[in-house]
Amino acid sequence: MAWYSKAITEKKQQIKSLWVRCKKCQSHIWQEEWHNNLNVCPHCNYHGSITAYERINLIFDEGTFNELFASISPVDSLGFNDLKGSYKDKIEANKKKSGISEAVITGEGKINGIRAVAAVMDFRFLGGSLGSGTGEKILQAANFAFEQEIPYIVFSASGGARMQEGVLSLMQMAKTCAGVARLNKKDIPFISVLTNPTTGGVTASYAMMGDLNISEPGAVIGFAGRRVIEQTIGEKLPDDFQTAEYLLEHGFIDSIVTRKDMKKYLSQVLSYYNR
Amino acid sequence: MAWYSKAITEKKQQIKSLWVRCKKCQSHIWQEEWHNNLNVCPHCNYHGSITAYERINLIFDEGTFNELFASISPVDSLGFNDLKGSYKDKIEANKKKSGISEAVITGEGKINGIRAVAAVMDFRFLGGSLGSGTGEKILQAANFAFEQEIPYIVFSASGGARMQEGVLSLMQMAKTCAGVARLNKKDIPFISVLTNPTTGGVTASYAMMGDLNISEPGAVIGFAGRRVIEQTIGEKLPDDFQTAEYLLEHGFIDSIVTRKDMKKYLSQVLSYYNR
Amino acid sequence: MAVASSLKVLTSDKSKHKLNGSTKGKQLSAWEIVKISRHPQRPVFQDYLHSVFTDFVELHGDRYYGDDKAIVGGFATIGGIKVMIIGHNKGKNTEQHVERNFGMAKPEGYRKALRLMKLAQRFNLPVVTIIDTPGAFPGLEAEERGQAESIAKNITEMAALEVPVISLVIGEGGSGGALGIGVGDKIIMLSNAIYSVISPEGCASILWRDAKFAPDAAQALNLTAERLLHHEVIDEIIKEPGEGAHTDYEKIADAVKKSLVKNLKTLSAIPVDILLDKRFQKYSAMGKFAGF
Amino acid sequence: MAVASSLKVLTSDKSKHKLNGSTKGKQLSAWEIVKISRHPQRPVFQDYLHSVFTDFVELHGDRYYGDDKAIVGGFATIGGIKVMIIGHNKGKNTEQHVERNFGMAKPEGYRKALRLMKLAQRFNLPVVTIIDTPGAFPGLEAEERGQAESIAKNITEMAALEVPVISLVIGEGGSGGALGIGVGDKIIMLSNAIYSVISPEGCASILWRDAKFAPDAAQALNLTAERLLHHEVIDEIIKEPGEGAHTDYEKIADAVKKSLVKNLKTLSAIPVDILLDKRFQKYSAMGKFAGF
Ligand SMILES: [Zn+2]
Ligand SMILES: [Zn+2]
Repeated sequence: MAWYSKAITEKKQQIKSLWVRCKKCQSHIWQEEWHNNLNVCPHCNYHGSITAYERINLIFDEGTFNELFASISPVDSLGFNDLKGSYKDKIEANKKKSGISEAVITGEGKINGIRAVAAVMDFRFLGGSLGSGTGEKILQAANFAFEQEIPYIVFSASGGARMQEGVLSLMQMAKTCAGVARLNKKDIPFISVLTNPTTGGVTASYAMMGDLNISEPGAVIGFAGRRVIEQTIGEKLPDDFQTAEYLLEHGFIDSIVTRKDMKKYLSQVLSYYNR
Repeated sequence: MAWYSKAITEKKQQIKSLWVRCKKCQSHIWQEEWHNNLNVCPHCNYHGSITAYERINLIFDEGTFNELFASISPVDSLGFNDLKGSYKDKIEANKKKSGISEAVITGEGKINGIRAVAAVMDFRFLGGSLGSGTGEKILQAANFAFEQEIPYIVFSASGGARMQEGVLSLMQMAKTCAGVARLNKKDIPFISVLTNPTTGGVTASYAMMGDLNISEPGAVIGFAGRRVIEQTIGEKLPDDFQTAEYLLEHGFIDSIVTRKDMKKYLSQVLSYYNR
Repeated sequence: MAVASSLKVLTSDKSKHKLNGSTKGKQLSAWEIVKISRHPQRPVFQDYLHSVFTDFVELHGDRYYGDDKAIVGGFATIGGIKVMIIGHNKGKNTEQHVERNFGMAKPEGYRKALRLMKLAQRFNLPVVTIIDTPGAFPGLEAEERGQAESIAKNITEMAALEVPVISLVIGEGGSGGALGIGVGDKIIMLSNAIYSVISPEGCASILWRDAKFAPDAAQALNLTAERLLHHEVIDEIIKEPGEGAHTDYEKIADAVKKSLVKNLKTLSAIPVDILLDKRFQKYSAMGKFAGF
Repeated sequence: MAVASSLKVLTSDKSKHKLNGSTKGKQLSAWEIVKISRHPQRPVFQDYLHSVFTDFVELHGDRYYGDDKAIVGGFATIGGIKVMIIGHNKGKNTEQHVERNFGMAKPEGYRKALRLMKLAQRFNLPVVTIIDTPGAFPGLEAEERGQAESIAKNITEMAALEVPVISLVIGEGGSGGALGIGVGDKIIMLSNAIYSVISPEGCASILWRDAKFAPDAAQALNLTAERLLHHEVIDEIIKEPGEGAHTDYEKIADAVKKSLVKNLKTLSAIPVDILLDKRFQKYSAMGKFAGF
């Protein structure tokens, strides 16, 4: 009985792991189909999360992406401890879980033959939060684009600033934007791709500063959290509040592009850079 | 009897001419008091119209104003005729009536010791409308400020573009703004003072482009006419719509300054120009 | 009232707009040209977008308030030349007219246009603007959000934009609402387009005290391409086929494309400092006056 | 929730805010300092405007949408030096708190601030920003009109502003809402001011699952002037008199004036290209990480 029960549990888990449940329409999708469809729901077009390396593979021409600044990783400079333990331990756990050492991967490569520098955020690492190492990599990549005079693309996926680094985290907003300001001055294109979710300090810094702000469908993009706003104004917010579609309507997004069209779209708009 | 009647009529007219009726609060004010109060109602602060030369006397230090480009005057280049006759005749009548030859007086002088170039519109001349000659004088004055590298102030009072010059009038918006664009590039201050009324094509060109937009209290400032808007939206507009106070609230005016304080205010803000 | 009148014409898809007989070989009156410029079958911006341009990538939003559908813009290619294209879009049927507010832009439309022009400058792309509007939208909210300021700023910034700018009037060039995207190095008009400081109806209402004198006002205002070329306000006229652009979409597309490509090549060859100086001289010379 | 909590403190004018006994000569806890920074009698921007500056000319409006009273700015003079002064203004009583939205700015506030900074650049005036806000206003309309965009743009443009910028935190430095006017060549804090990525209450609610752990969060966040100087986030601390700035308005005004004048003189002596390079290096060096 014990053995039998265990086998059933295992079988159940095995089956479960073969299916993915869409967070939007709740459909069950075969994992293979989900994956082949780039983690996008074939029924409702919900764009699920993907890892930074998966995104790099989707965007850059095969074998052209050279990772840069990979050795940068967070340190617990404030000795931050909360209810669930130390930031130091969290860093190690997140490194282990995700196999990467910061919430962003940076590098350069070619998109349909066009050279570009990219910073690709990964939500698995501390919720894509903007820490000192994250900011450093995003700035270093901007500086690389500045020196090489080639376009810079940041793919955001972030819950905002990294609380565990206090104001050091807040200052990453200024640090990354200082990099964007230099690109602006040199007329080097900066393209921001906002994916689900992009919120808080990331939205209020580089993610909103693209010459073009592009978004995946349905992505949540906002500054203040939905709950905070509802508490402040004392009413329920509309369902589409802070979605990419809502931001397009309100003038902050140039275009909403599906994941499968993103590579073509980026190379198309970059082809218009004429310097 | 006839003689007696005539004498009464004359007496009435004489009395009438000694009093001014405020357009806002309808009070009767002694003409001398009205004039001494700079054509401002002592009861309700309504700022009545003043001529360009009166304004120049109020703003510039005595004996410092040198008029420039005074010989420019309108021509009827389209041969424009309407119900009331030809534009050509209107020009002559307006010259005679006002004693000036265009809807703006231009020149340079000192404001509490600070050198500045000014263009001062005069509503008496064809409703302060922006014709080719008006635009030419405003541009020439801008060019003078550009060459001399001294601040430029335009006092607007205008019903908008001068219909009788067709698109030539419309193009004065581009012509004057081209002058403002050059001042911008050279970081030379451009101050716009909007007085009652400033509407249509004048508002939609240089009058809104001040580094500082200053207004007299209660001035009507707008693009489309009140009646046109009411017809379009099918409702009555609020009373304070298109007033200086309304525009301040909506972010388009830096400060509302009374006529008697204007000279001091202008010299004060110009003293902050530090190049 | 000016706008209201012209809207009535624009929206009455079913009205005939029959001109008095054939216009071929005949000198058209200003008022007849006004009617052709507003003809419900006349090609609009979105038609040229498909017939003259390829590879259009629409870009949205002003980054302040909204995305005004009365003005459309984005990257596009014409005859192998990459440009930023921005234009009023009236739409082609009642539903589209309403969605696009009959091509009457609000401040967010002008601010989107300016944002795209600045983007063109960064990307070093020439700008082509397509003008077709009864005028800027005369509404309460548009005034509140700075209709005048947004037009003024565009005019000022266009005077200093560091890339070539071509402005093409394809239908109605309605006053400040047209000029707000109209400060080009070259201003081109289709032969039956109009460009006016005020609509003929508006002018008639004010100066003739009755909108029914619009034909007289149209004549007096010198709003036709031919008159404006004479007065050196515009640089070139593109001759429309047959009885107007609406009678031959292909021919007018060919003519527009030829003209734009030619002018883009000419302007792109000019160093930017000389281009800006010429633009300043061009607008400095606008208008006629006595003295000096 | 973060903002709501801090508001409660701010609005309860009558509450005592008594610190546990005298603070003189004692090391205050982070939470005690948070409470002083929000003390209802603590001098606010408008106090310094009168005690430290002269000849203030307030300038209004963002030229897009409105005039946000949560941020006040204009020309002013300090020790004979002419500057552009811009700051959050919480107001001094309940009526003013409401009028000025407790110093929580909306996009039009940040856009007004940026317009005035650009004006300062044109006039060649140094900019002084005074920071005192629980944070940017978390409201529906603020989000709609681009709260994030307005802050992002200010941060980006301030990094490249071609005049000296000094930022002084006089009370609460609340996250992005503070940084939106806070990218200075020098960042100065009063000794009982705070500067934080999130309010202690907000942080406690998220990481401790209960706002009552705010004192722990305050400690962990390193939000005091002393800790921030240690982490090289800020450049200078102005020592407050007695039990805090609210206990001696004159003394704190003197100290603020002395510091601002000294720093303005130092920064104004630096050529602008070197100033901008130093500013870039300053923010490039912010934060600590491993590797590279
Ligand atoms: Zn789904
Ligand atoms: Zn009165």
